Amino acid sequence: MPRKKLVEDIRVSDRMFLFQPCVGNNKYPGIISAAQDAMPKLGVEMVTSDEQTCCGGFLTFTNVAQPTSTMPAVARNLCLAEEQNLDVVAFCNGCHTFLTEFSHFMNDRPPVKGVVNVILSMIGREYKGTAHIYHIIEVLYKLKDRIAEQVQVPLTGLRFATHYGCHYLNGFKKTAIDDAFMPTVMEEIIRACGAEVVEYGENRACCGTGLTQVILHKEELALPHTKRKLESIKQAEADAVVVQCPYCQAQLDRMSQKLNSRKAGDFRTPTMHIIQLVGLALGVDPVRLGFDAHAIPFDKLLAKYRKLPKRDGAHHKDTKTQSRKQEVEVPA
Amino acid sequence: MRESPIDWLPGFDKKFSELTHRMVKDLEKCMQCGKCTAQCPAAKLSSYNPRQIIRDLRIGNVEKVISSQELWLCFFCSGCYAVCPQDINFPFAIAMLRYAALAKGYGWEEVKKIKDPYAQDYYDTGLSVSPDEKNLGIRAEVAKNSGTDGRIGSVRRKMGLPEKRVVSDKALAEIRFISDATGMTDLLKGMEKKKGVPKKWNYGSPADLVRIKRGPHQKFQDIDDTRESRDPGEVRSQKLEARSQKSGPAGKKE
Amino acid sequence: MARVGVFICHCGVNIAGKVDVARVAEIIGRMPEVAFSTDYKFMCSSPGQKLVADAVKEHGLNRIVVAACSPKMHLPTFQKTIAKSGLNQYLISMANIREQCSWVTLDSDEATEKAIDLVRRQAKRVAHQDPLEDVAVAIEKTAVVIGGGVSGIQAALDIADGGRKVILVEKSPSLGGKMAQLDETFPTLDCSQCILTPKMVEAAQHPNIEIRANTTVKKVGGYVGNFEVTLERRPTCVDATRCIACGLCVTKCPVRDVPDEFNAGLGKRRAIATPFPQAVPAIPVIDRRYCLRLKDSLGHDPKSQEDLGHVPRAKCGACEKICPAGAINYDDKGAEETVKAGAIVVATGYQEMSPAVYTEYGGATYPDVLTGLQFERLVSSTGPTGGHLVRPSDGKEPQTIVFVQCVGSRDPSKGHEYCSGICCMYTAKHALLYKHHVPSGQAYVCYIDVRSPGKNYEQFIRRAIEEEDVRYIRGRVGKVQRRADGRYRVFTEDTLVGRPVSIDADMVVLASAVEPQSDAASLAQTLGISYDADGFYTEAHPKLKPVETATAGVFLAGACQGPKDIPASVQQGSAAAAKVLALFANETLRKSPQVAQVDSSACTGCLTCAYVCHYSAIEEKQVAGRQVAFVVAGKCQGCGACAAACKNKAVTLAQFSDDEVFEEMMR
Amino acid sequence: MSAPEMAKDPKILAFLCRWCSYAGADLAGTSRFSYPSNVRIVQVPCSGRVDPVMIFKAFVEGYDGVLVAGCHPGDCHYGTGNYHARRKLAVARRLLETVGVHPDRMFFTWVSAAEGRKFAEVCTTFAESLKKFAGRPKTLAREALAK
Repeated sequence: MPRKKLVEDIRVSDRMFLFQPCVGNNKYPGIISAAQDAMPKLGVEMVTSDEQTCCGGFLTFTNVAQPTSTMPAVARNLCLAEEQNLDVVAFCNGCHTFLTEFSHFMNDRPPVKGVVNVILSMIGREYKGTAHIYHIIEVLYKLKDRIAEQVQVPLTGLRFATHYGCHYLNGFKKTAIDDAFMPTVMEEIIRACGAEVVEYGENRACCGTGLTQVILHKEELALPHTKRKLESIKQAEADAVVVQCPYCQAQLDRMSQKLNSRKAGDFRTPTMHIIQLVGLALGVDPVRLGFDAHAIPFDKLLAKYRKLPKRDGAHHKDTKTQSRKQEVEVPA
Repeated sequence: MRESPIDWLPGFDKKFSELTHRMVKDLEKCMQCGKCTAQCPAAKLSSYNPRQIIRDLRIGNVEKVISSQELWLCFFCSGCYAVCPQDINFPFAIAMLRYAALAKGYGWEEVKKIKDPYAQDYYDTGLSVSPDEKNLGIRAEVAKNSGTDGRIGSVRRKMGLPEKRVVSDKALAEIRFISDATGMTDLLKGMEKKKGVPKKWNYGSPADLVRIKRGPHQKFQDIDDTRESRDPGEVRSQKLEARSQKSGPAGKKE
Repeated sequence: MARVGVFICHCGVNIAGKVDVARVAEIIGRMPEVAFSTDYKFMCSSPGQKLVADAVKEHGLNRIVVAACSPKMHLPTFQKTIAKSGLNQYLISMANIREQCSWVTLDSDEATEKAIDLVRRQAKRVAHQDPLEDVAVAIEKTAVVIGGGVSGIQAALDIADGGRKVILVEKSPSLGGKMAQLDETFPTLDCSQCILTPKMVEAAQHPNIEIRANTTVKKVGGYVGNFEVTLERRPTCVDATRCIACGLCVTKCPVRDVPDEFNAGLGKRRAIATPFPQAVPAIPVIDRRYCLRLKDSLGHDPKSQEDLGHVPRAKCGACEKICPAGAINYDDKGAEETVKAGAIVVATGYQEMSPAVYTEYGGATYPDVLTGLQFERLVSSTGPTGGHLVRPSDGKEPQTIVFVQCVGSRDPSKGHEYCSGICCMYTAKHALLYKHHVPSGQAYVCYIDVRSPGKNYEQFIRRAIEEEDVRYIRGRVGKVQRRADGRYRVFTEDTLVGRPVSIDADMVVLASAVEPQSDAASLAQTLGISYDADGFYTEAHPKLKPVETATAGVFLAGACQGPKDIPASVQQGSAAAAKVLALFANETLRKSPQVAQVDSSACTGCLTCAYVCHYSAIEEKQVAGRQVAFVVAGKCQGCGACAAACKNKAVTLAQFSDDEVFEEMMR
Repeated sequence: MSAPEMAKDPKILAFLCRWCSYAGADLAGTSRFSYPSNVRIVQVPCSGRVDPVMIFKAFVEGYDGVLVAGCHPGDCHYGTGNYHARRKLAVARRLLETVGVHPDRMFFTWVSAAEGRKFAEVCTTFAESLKKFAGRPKTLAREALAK
C-alpha cells in the first residue's frame, strides 16, 4: 500500500531536471526520449543538461572509486539542477539511490559538505543541497490522475507484469512511497493507462543484474535468478514486463536473448520502462519510444497497440491546460 | 572458530569499526536471527552468508571476512536491509568492508574487471556505460528488430536523436579535475599494477556454488536452486511408514 | 513555649566518623528553644528509642528533633516512639545529617559545621509545628474490575469470595477474553474452554458479583476508597432483563456475512449473535453496523458506531417478530451509570498484533497465512470449521505447515522491541495440535530462541521435538512467497548449519506479537495511571509492587501490564484481589494530615487554588454570604500547589506551612 | 560575608520535591557523591509547593543561589505539580531581574529518585556558576552603584 503521507509530500513542478541514466543514453535511448515527449503532456517540462555525467554511484558500488571521489561528482551533478532552481527526477533506481544517499549524507554533515564545496569551488560551483530528488515512479504516481485524464490511447486489453527492482523499495524501506514487499504504485499507474496487470510469483525477486553485468561478471550466479524470474513471467503470459529501472530492463531484456541463444529457454516477453508505457498510453510515436533498441522484439505488442482505438483528444487538450494552471506548484 | 585467542582483548569486537573508518555502525545490534540470509538471493546460490559475516566481525574474525571470496558476492539488492528487524544497513557495511579488503591487498583482481569497461569510460566520456555493443548476439537481434546495422547510434538516429550523447567538454574537464583532485585518476592509473585476489572460500567450498559449464549449450535445467529446497515429505513418509508398521493399526486411527 | 529535645545519632561511624557529634549536641544545647540535647550510637535501636521516650517524660519535652539519617528511612520509627510516650506524632522533625552531610562532605570540620546548621534549622522549624490528627476516610467496599478475561474473572471471584461486592465490567458481549478463544492450553493440553467456562458461570452466579457486559469505563473520579466510576453501556438493542437466551432471534437473522470477531475474522456470523455458545451472559447483541434495520441510522463508515440520530427505516425486524420475550428494542440508546467503588482492578488484557505490516510474509493478505489466534480458532471444535484443520483458501488439509515465530516481537523496525513471552510456548502447542489433527503432516517451527521458563514448559517443547517430530529450525523467516500452485515457499536460514533453506508449505502460521489494547492509553488517562513506551501499564515497583500502580487504589492484573500467559495472569488476578481485600479489611482509611486548609477570612474567592488543584479537591462554599474556597480533606493529597498559588496566603498546607518552610530556610 | 569566602563556596538553598529530587539527594549520599557543603536542602512535598516568595526571601536571607528541583515531566507524583513549578519559576526569573537580582542565581531542574549523580553534578556546577558573582553585591542596582 502506498504511504499516503509521503505521497502528499511529493511536489511536482512544471519544470524538472531530467537526470539521464547512462543506460538510457547508450543502451535504451527510448527511456529518455519517452520522458522528453511524454512528460510535457502531463504538464511537466523536462530539462536536460549537456554537462550532466554519470551519477558515479556505479563506480562506488563496484569499489572502483572511493566515495570521496564520487561524492563531489554527485554534488556537481546536483549543482546543475540547483543552478536552475529545479528538482531532479531520476529514471534509474541506481541514480536515485546514489543521488539521494549522498545528498543526505552531505546535508546531514556540514563538515563533509564543506570539504566537497572546497573541491567544487575550484571548478566554480557550489553545492547547497536545495534540490529534491525524486524517482520517476514517485512523480508518475503523484500524476496518476492526470495520466488517466490525458490518456490518448487507452491500453485496453494489454496485460503487463511489473518488476520494481531492488534499490528503490528495499534501500529506502522507510522513505520510499510504497511498501518494500507488496508494492502497488506501478500497478496503479498501469491501470491509469487503461491496461491490465498480471501477477506472477517471483514479482519481488531480484533480476540478478547486480551479479552478471555489473559487478564482477559472475554470470553463473545470476543467470539462474534471471531464468527463474523470466520463467515465472512467461507463465503469467504478459504482453510485456514493466520496470522502473533501466538496469533491470537491460538484465531482463538481454538475458532473455542470452538464454534463448543458449537454448536454455524461450523467453519472448519484452521489457519496457514505465515511462515508455506511459508514453504509449499518451500517444507518443512508438518509434520515439525506442523499442528498436530492445533485443526482444515488441512486434506483437505494437501490433495489438495499433489496433487500439484512440480517444478524442480535443476535449482533453482543454482540461490539460486547465489542470496545468491549477496544479502547478512552485518548487520549494 | 576464533582467529587467535589473543583477539579476545577488550574492544576486539570493535576492530572492524576502525578498519572501515568507523563507517560501519550498528552491527552490534545484530541478534543473529538469520532473516537477512533467509531472503538473500546471493546466499541461495553461493556460500555467501550475511549473518555469518556479521557474526565473524563481532567475534573479531576480521581477517577471515576481508580475505574471503564471499565478500565479493553481494550485489547490493538491499533485501537484507529491508527485512532487518534492527535496521542494519548491511549492504553499506559490505561496501565499506570491500574498501577495507582493498586496503589490505585483497580483491584487486575483482575490481580490475570493472575498471576498463566502466571506470575508464567514465573518465573518458563522462558516462560509465559504453554505447559499443560487445555482445554480437544482441547486436544481431537489435539489427533484426530495427532494420539498422544494430549499433545504438543507428537506432538513435532512426529515433531522431543525435548519434551519440556527448557530454560537454567543460563537464569532462570538471569531472577529470575532481578525479585528479580526489585521487581517483591515480587509482585508475595504478590499478594495473595492483595485485591481490580474495583468498579463499571462507564460508564454504566453491563446490557450494551453483556451477554451470561455460559454452553455448549449457543445461540450464540443472542450475535451479533445487539443492536448497529440502523435500522433507519423503523422509517423513518413510519414517511414518516404519512407525505405523511398528505400532500396527493404532497408527491409522485418525 | 516549645521545649525541644534534640537527639544526635552516631549511626555507628557513618555520622560520627565525619561529624563531631558531641560538639553538635553541645552547641545545639545552647539554643534557647532547646531543653535537652544528647547524642547516642544508634538512635533507631531500641535503647536509642527508649532514650528518646525517657527524655520526653523526664524533661517535659514537647517537640523532638532527631538528627540522623534521611527522614524517608526512620521518620515513621520515631513518630511511633514519641506517640507511645504520649506526644502527638507530628511534633517531630528529622535533620538529615547522614545522606546530606556526613556522606557527601569531604572535610570533617565542614561536616560538623554543616551538621550544626542542619540541626539548628530543624530545631527552629519544629517549634512551629502543630499537633495534627490523621484524616479518616470511609471506604466504599465495592471493587470495580475492568476486563472480563481470565485475570479479571479470577480477581473478581477472589474479591467476591472475600465477601466484598464486585462490579465486573466487560467491553464485549461475553466474559472469557482471549482464553475463551483458545483451543487447548500449554503445557498440559487441557481444553481451554472446559476450565474457563465453569469460572465464567461461577462469576455470573456469584451473589457478590454484578456483571456489566458491553460496557466501558467512561470516567473515573474520586480517590482511593471513594472512587466514582462512570460506566457506559453501548446500545445492544436487546433488553437483558427480558431476554431468555433462547437464540431464536439468531436463527432468523437474514444477515449472515458479518466477519466473526470471536473467530478472529475466519468464518461469518449473523448481525444479531452471541459470540460463542458458552457465552456468559448468553444475551445476544445486535451489531448495529450490519443490522438491516439499523445500519442506515449510522454513519456511512461501517466501523463507526456514531448514531446519527435517525429513526430506523428499513423494514426487516425479523428478530423482533420471533422474540418470544419481547426483548428486542431497536431504539436502545445505551446507558450510563455511576458506581461508587473503593478500589479498581484493571485487567484489560492484550490484543494480537495485526501482521499486515509484514508484507514479506503476506500477513493479512495471503489466505493461508494465519495468525496464532486464527490458527487457534481453526483447530477449535467451536471454530468456523468445527475443528477440521483445513486451508481457508481451498478447504484442503495442509500437509506441510510452517510456524513463524517472532512476528512483531523482538523487531524494533516494524513491530515491538520486547519479547512477547508466550509465542514460543503456544507455537509448540500449535505444532502439537497440528500433529494431532494431521498425523501424517510435517510441522516446522522457525525460531530465533526458544524461551520456555515455566513449570514443565521446557519438557513440553522437548515433547514436541522428540515425540511428535516437529522440526525446529533456528532462523527467522525472511520471505513467504505465494506460488502459482497455491502453495507457499517459505525462505529461512538454518543458522546452526549456516545455509539458507526453503520449505514449500501449505499453510503458514505467524506468531503475532502481544501488544496493548488499542485503547489502553486512553483508559490509562481516564484512570490516571501511567504506561510505558510500549503502552503497557506501569506497576508501582517492578519487583516489590507488581500489582499496584502509582495511583493508590488502582491495581493491575494480567496482560495489560505486560505479556503474560494464563498462569501468570491468574496469579496476578489473585494478587490484585488480595490487595483489594487488604484495603477493604479496614473500616476507614487513615490519610496523612498533610492537607491544605483555607482561612475563609483571608480568602477572596478567586478560586485560583481550585484551578491548579489536580484532584478537584477544592470546592466553592458560601461563608457569611461570600464565596470562598473550601478543601475537601478526603480528596486532598497534600501537594501544596494551592498554597503556592494563593495570592493572599489564605491556604495553608499542614506540615509545610509558610512558617515552617521559612523557619527552616533561615540562616 | 567577605567576598573571597563566598568564592570558595557559594551558599545555596535547594528546594527539593519529596518524591523524586529529595530521594535523588539521598541517593547521592548513599552513593557518596560529594558536593559543596554549603548546600542547604529544604524538603517540599512537590516543586509546585515552591512559592516565588520563598525564593525572594532566600535572597533576602543572604543565600547566593536558589536551586529548585522536581520530578521529570510526566513523572510528578501529583500529576501536574512540576509543570506549575516550571511556569511559576519562569515568571519568578523575570521578576528577579526586575528587582535587580541576576536571574542566573536561580536554577530550576529535574532530578529523579534515581539520579543521585545528577544531583551532585547539578549542585557542583551550580555552585561553580555562582562563583562568577563572587565579590559582587547581590543586586544589580548595588552593583551599578559600586562601580
